[in-house]
Amino acid sequence: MSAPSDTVSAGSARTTRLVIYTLLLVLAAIYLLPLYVMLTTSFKSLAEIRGGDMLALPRDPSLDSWFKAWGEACIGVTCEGIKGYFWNSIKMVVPAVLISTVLGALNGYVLTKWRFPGHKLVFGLMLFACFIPFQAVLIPMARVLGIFGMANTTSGLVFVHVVYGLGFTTLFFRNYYEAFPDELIKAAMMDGAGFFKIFWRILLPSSGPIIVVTVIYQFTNIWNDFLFGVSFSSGAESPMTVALNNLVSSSTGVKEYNVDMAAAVFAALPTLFVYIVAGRYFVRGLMAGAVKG
Amino acid sequence: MSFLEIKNLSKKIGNNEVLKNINIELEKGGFLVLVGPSGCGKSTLLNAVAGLMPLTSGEIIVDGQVINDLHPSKRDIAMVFQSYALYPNMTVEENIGFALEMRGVEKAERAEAIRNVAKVLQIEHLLDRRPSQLSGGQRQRVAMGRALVRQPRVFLFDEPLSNLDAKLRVEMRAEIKSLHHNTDATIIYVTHDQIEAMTLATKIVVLKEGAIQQVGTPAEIYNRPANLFVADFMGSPAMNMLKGKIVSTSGVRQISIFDGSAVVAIPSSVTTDLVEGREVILGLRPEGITDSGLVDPTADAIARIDADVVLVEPTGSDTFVTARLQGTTFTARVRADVTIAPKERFTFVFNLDKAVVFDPTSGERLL
Amino acid sequence: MTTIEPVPYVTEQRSRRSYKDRLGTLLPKIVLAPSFAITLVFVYGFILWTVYLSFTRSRILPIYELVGFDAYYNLWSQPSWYMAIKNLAIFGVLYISFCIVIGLTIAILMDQRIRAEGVLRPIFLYPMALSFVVTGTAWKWFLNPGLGLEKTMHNLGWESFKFDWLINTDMAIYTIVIAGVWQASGFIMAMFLAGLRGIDGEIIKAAQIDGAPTFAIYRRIIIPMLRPVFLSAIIVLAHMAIKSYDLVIALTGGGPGNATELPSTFMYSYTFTRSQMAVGSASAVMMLMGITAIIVPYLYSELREKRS
Amino acid sequence: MNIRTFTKLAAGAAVIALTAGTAKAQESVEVLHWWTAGGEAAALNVLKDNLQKEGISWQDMPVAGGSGVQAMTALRARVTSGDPPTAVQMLGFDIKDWAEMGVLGNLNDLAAEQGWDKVIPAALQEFSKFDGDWIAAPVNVHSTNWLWLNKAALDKAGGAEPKNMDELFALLDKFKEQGITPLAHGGQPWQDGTLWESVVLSVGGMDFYKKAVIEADAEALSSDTMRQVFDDMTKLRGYFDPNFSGRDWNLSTALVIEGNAGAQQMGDWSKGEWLRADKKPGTDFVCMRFPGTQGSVLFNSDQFVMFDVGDDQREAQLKMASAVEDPAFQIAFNTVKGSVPARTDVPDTEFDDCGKKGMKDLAEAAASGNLAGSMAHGHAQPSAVKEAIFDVVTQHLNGQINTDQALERLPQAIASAQ
Repeated sequence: MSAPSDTVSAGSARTTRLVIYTLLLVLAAIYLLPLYVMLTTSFKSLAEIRGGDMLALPRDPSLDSWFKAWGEACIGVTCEGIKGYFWNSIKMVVPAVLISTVLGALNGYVLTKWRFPGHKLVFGLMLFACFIPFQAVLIPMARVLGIFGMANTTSGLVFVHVVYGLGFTTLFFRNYYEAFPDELIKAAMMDGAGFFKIFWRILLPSSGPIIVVTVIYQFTNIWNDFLFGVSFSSGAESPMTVALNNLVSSSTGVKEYNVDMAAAVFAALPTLFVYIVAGRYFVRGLMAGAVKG
Repeated sequence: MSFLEIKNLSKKIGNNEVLKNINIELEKGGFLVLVGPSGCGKSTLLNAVAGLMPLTSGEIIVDGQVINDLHPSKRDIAMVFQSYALYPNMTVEENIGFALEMRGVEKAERAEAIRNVAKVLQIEHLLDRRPSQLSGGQRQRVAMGRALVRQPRVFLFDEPLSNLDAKLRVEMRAEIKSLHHNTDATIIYVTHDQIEAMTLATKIVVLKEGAIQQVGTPAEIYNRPANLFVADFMGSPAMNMLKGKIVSTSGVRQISIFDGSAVVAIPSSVTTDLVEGREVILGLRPEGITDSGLVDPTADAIARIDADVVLVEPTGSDTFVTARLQGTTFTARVRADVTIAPKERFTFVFNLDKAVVFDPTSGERLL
Repeated sequence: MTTIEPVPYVTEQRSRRSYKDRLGTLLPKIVLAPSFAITLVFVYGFILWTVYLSFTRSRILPIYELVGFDAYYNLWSQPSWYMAIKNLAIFGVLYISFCIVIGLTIAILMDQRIRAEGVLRPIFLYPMALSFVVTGTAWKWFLNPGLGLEKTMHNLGWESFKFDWLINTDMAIYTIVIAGVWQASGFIMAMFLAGLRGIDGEIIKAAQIDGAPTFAIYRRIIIPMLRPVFLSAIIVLAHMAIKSYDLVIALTGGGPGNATELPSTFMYSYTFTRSQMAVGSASAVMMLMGITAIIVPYLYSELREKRS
Repeated sequence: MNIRTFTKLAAGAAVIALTAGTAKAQESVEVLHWWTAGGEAAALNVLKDNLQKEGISWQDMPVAGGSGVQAMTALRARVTSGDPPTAVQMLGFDIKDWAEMGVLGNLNDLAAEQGWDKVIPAALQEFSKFDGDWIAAPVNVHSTNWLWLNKAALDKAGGAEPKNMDELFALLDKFKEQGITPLAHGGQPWQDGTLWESVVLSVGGMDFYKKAVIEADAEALSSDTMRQVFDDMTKLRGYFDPNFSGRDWNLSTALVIEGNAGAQQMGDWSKGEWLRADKKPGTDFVCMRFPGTQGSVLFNSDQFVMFDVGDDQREAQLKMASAVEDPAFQIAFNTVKGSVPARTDVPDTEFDDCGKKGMKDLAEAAASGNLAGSMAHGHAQPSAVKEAIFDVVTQHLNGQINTDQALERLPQAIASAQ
């Protein structure tokens, strides 16, 4: 939609623009505040944090706390920073996102283009899975992981995230493919393409926007997860969020806010990166079907 | 025996019978047009032939082979869709070649076939483009190319021209016709546009609510519609339906119309004995009602009737006039240069050679 | 366009059909089956398991001996459970309405052909990218009267400024609302923005020609057209509100006192720290019933609508 | 995204998923704990180093937060999945709960060989043994009824250690006059509970504590003595700084260390923070029993509970248990941590004044029958009851309910949790 342009006089139009920009900038500043505090604090020295103003820029910016958070800070009895946990998270997030996205795409494909009696019920049941409070499944999940021999492993964690991500990925792809013309599927079928060929050659290449939305959504959710991480992983294999929580609590008598903040920024970097780089496609993807309307 | 045969075909969706006992035959090289209002089941029938929709009962036979249970891709049938259904992620070349690729045709052979088709359709310069970069008419050609390249036994067209503007539609219509002429392909074509049906078909099937109303050549359908529905549906402006009653004037039976304001001869298309007092409907196409300068000199039976002009619509070549008499309106087609204006009284000439008569209760044409 | 559902392979079973064809017919179901089976076991199986546990006397670990409704009696006799429900009501209503109002406002502002949209959009969206495990420290600090905003204002010379909601038992729940709205409103903004971009421009033009001022166009035409987005947004927010956990733990840990207890934190603490797993399960069942009451009618209407 | 790269990524991802998380050393112990604060982690490092000298690698499984709240969740998940850690830091009644589930190992042979029965106090054995079997290796004995004072602030206020609640209030008033926070407190339920039990002990004495807290006697719980306790709690609340809510204990300690606050009521682990800040007992800070509780000790004991692990890990587990009870380790650990050894046969020469006082108090209290388990640290009631008490105490301290309501609710809450 193109916004209605004001047809009033030029002067009043300029005032309107001014108000709009001012409002947006003020709101943006408020939204940025926590990130700003995290960033500036991470560049400050402890003395400056204690004495100074939370909102002030660092007087003498230093990267020390960043190095410390990455490679030296103590978590429990080991003092190797958070770098190992960073890779743990990557090892968990990448397969979990890929698997859940691929499965979601296939499910969405079946539920829209290869319908069978009861497909709505199946979809409804899968969708409801999005809404289950995860605290309720910890214990039985632990048991199941134990039976599968996946307890306390990264693959177990990947499995858990795939299981509870399926509802969302299926929803996204289902809504997107719902709007994909059936005639294309018919045409491909008459051209001799089979089930997987149609998916691979016709649907998937056109699924860019929804893949972006799904990947962003899954990536942020899994990267940020704490509950499953703390329950189904341990020690050196913990994901980033668990390590960050330990680090922040692993304070000596003096809370090293700057190191905590630097570590928090490290933990936030991948998701921030994903949102900033792909944010434009996110809205586009939402338009393309993740949101109706 | 016919090349394509549809026998006792029925289709139910839930409790709703969308196709009722359809029987159609088509010779090789024939051009069958399925026509009817939306929701009449014509697209369903096409999908059934294509194999995109399972049948409830009946058989579809192509060249002596029952194809009911074959997968769409194995029926050797190609289809052009209303939306063209071009694969958005593929180039024109890939779109046309996709079916061949799926059949495992060699790359070189494929390229050769694509080039030939592109030449026929004059889209050689578009081969590297993607569908989004094409105009509507170009897309249409690509969609046809995709069907042509397979050299199938039967082509199916699902309202292929409905998304084009008026001028392009006429052009493409002509092109499809010449394509049919040149390739001698067997075609089933769905449309709701009766002009397309008339111009293209060797055989027209008129459908209504899942049942066949009439099968025939375009001329048969137009001139001798089987019932009120067909008569009303085919032709534009629609056929005039005038309520009439059989009267006897000095021993000769005639039809009194316009509430008795006019009495005309019983058309020659009717051989049934019509008893006096019977109610009928007299059907006469607009071109059967003209000004006196346009009277067919060979006509056997004509009648001159004065009526009030309500509306005048010049089309350039002719002028359509709506007139009213005794509360009944009708449309006439007069010469473009006749001076005529609303609110005037004008003398219309009714050519009863072209008229047909229907039974008002059953709607069937009286023979 | 006709709305024929593609049923690609002939469904009637005939002996002529090859094994391969039959496999072809089953293939879509085979592809869907693992996901569906996983859902049945890991969602519905676990829900049943939780329901079962709520009728036992499970404490530190599950005990599978049924004792009836004891856990439910216990649950509904806990003052902090009522507190949790009351807090959820306050939090839910404020969280959903503020997110929608703020999200819609920003979306409308952003839709005025803003030059720096590419810069502003990620700014509003980024809170969604960060978990409260990450931002919790900053938030706690920011809200802490002795360290954060209050101190900053005092430093700036506004001595009478008071912002101690975090430690005020009556106001603490509102700090949870603030942080929650900060996190989710950007996402809601994106949903509305997508909705606004999807509205046919001709309708707006028509309204302008009719002489409607911009404000009236939004109020009378555009916002009513966003109805489906409102519905989606409410559903998304409602389920996030019910599931909110990290938020509370990071900011207040449920305190001060139990002033910010929510059903999710209540359930977690009874199941895991208080070794009253049966009571925890009972509260989980209550939560699930609440979610069902919201979601199922929505799902039903959503999936029904498409048929017509 | 290009399809080919997508396939490659997916395949790569699958490989990563399959190969990850299979590395596990042969001789190793996995230890779940929440000792992540500086002093605690330093103390634990002693054990880690000792074990490493014996060739046993230490897999650290720290789960920080709220005195083991998250840790217990992680533990449940691990035990349920059938893959428990080797040893878990645990307190009091939690040990009994887990022992009842039949998931713990057996240390009888080792205990018999090393004569644990003789050197570990009976009050600890109460928790280290279940049905007569040794299941846990106690690391230390903490006591919770301590008050920590900044020496400089105390001297400025006259230098006299308060002997009862009234003197404490007087001292806190003086701190207030000095412009510092009188009482550094962290508003978390367990800290509120720690403060409360000290006040109960101070106001009512050991017999009242045993009656009200350990026996949960309804009459005692709503008695006038208890009313006094809650009134005193309200008074103490007036001496907190505005930022106390949710603050970790060690940050409150830091306030006292830096002289921004005068005193903190906290267990003896608080000393670890003082020592790490290079402060000396007697010169920089004063450790004393909470006013009015001299002679009584509320204890809690960190124990490493040994889970029933496979035979391949069994040997390392026993070695760890043995290392925990090694007197040298007991000294090294407890001098850093601030607690006193779990063994009675360890000399106090290595300990500082506070440590010596702690050991002496403990021995005396044990002899006179004035030794009781700490409620706030799970040595007086199971966790359900403990949390129920916390609910009332913390809501009262935060002003959500008044004293009348607290007295009414306390017995109810305990009853419904039992």
